Amino acid sequence: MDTVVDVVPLDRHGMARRLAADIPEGWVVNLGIGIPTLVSDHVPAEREVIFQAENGVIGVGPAPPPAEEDPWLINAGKQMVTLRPGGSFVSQSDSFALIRGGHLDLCVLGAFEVAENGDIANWAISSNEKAPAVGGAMDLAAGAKRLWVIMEHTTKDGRPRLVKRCSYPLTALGVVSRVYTNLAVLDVTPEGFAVRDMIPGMTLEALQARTEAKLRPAA
Amino acid sequence: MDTVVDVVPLDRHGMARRLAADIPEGWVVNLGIGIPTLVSDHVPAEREVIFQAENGVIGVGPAPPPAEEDPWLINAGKQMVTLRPGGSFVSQSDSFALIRGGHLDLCVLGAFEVAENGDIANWAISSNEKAPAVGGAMDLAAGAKRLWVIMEHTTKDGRPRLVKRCSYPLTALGVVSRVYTNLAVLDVTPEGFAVRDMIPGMTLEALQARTEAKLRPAA
Amino acid sequence: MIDKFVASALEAVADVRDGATVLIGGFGQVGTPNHLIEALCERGLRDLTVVSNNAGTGAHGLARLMAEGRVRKVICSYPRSRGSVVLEELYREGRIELEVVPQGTMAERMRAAGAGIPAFWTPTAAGTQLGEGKEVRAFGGRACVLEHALKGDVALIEAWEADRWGNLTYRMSGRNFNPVMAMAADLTIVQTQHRVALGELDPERIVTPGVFVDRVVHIPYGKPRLW
Amino acid sequence: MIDKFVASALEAVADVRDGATVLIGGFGQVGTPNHLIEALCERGLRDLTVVSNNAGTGAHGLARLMAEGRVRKVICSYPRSRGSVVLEELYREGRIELEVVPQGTMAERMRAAGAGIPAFWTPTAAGTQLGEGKEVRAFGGRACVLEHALKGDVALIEAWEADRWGNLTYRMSGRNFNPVMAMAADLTIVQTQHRVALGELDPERIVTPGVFVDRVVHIPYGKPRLW
Repeated sequence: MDTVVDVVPLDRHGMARRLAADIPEGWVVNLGIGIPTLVSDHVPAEREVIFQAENGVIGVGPAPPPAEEDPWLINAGKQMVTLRPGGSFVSQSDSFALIRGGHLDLCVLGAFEVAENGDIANWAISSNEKAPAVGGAMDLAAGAKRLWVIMEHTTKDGRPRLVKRCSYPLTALGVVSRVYTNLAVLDVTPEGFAVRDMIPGMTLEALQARTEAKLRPAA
Repeated sequence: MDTVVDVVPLDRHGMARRLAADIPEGWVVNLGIGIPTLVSDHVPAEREVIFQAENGVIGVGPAPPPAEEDPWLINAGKQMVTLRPGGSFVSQSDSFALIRGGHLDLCVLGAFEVAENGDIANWAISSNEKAPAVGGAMDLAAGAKRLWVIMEHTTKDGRPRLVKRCSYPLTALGVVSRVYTNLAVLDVTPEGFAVRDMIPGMTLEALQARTEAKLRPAA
Repeated sequence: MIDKFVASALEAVADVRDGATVLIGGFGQVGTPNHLIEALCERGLRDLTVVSNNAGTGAHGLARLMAEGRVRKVICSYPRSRGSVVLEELYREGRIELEVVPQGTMAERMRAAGAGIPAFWTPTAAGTQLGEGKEVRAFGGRACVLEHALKGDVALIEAWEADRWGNLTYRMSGRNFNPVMAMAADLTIVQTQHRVALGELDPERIVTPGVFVDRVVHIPYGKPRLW
Repeated sequence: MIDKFVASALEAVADVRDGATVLIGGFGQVGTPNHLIEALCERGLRDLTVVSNNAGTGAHGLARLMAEGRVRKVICSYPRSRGSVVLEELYREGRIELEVVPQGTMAERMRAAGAGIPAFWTPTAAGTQLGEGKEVRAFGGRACVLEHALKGDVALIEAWEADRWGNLTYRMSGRNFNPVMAMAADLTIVQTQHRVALGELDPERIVTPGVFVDRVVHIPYGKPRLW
């Protein structure tokens, strides 16, 4: 692998900020656990985006100050949250009707791998040691109008996560439309990954060296 | 057909009163249009029976006095009604989830014909002149825990309505458990119609003469 | 700032197209988006498919839409209401298609469309005329028919209260088909009796979250005229 | 007079049987019928199948029920919560069956049970491990799997308010699985934080009509303990 000098990969908040910049006002958005949850912190308060949590909270607001914490009001990650004016509560079945019925403009999930055909693997490692836990990942991935993945470009030991075919168990097939990594933003197109933009100093060649799937510049 | 002397068939209210006597407190009941609608008038106010209307009214009360009529509150027959304390409003989809999910203890419908195997025909005559209208009849007939039919024992020109096989288009198959007529109350059993009781002066022979299907006394 | 209010019923329906499938809320005359239907009449469209529990009474609303020749097909459960002469006449003359669907199946087919269920099995109508031609399968020994999601291009809805996010409440039996139709169309247009500020509606009392709503017109119509 | 209130949680669960399928509401620790679960533990039953989004934390509630060997099988979407050590251990030792179901499919399967739908098609899980062995069919070019209704013998529910007819409201995210489970079981048992007089609940604000409820116990438990 070649060395890219003077390139500073985005940290978790940097990735979340980059993705948040692309969410327009008015979208209904579900954020997965982990880095995706950080995205809402980077949407300016004056830009109205409606965040939805699987457990039936529509219009999730920021985390409350300690004095205003209410354990009756949690998100799908079981963290205490607030409700924006205009927010509402629905049951789990109505919440997933919303999710599965194509009413989310966007879902943002983390992933182990994304394949060039849009497959996503984010729910299980292949080992059978631990009880598998899927939560709402498969419903979200199959149901949202758009699925954007936010993840490190490679694993800690440098193995690519943008692959030709996923090696981990799949969450859903052919559903990812865009990937935000610590190095770049890539669209999933019928011809595979297309690089929309890269962090300063990164080159297509250096990015390709960190990617299993074939990359091409966006049209 | 033999003649039965001194027999006075029940009128519509008499039939409704007879059926109402068999509804225990606590049941959730849907009443069809026509004679079935009269049944609620004959349930004593102190016996709490929860009447449900397809258009999402749970806990339908009696018709309002003219001064208290509210056109926002109608039943499935589009008549103005009242709501009992404890009543609630749901959507048509939730209302039919209730109906189709087996949560009605009883549905009372009128019918053209009931067959000895429990088939009911109550929604269409065979002619193709008029636009057919089914409303909620098929959902109610298929979905309620119990379906009781209330109807005249014969047509105006004396043709039996309790038949071996229905000649009119079916509403649902094998679902009627009891029939209340102006002459008798009959259970639908695996062996066909069993007569529970008859109006004063009526005999099994005379009733049989007015019935196409074979009758037997209830066990 | 999200603001789904538009100035008029005409503006709200301005981009409905020829051939569209239009879901129309209401049961009887209660909860019916009468001003939106009249606005749709003004558009002079062709070949609409209308999904509505009833098929119009008198000469207004859906009856007018049909009388003016805008409707190719009606999907409903109960076309035969007091004063539903327009449909009866068009039907008798073979000038309109009619698909009669059991009321619960109709509601469930729209709920399925809204919830991402392409098809489901139900015992309702199995073995009857209305089940003819449908795929049949037994579950637990009981015959069921396969029913498909019924999705609208447009839904016309009447609400009691609405805020600028499109959160809705309904009034009494005015709720009926409105919530399920709101979630079953690509474009959901609401006429509301009352316009309220964002945050004014109790979050526990909102029946249709604004997520399902695209446009709202404030039309303080008043009491429904029952017949 | 209809009065669904019973005196105690123990009385409420007195006739739950060995081998029963028990739906347990709650998401995380919010809206969880903790007192009813403890009462169920006291019954000393065998071979229960439990349907619950999470699989218990710490040593109370569902974790206790499993630890005491009452549960043959768990159907859930997310068994791996903070402190869910009991299930992990039983699972590793092969002493409990685990059926992992996508959360939305789990909710929809119970809604189907409550709504009289024996089975439905969904794209969720098609082509994945969790779709293996299921019937597959394409709708509109998209692969779907056939999912079956998931019905409970018993549902344990937590509500915020209840009246003697069993009408229920919920509090904020305490709503979660409770309304759908309430309609999906033959016997629905509720623990409620508040007991109110009949007619006190706004008919527009009732979330679960009493029609779906069999028994109610008044347990003013207070705030959920998150972990």
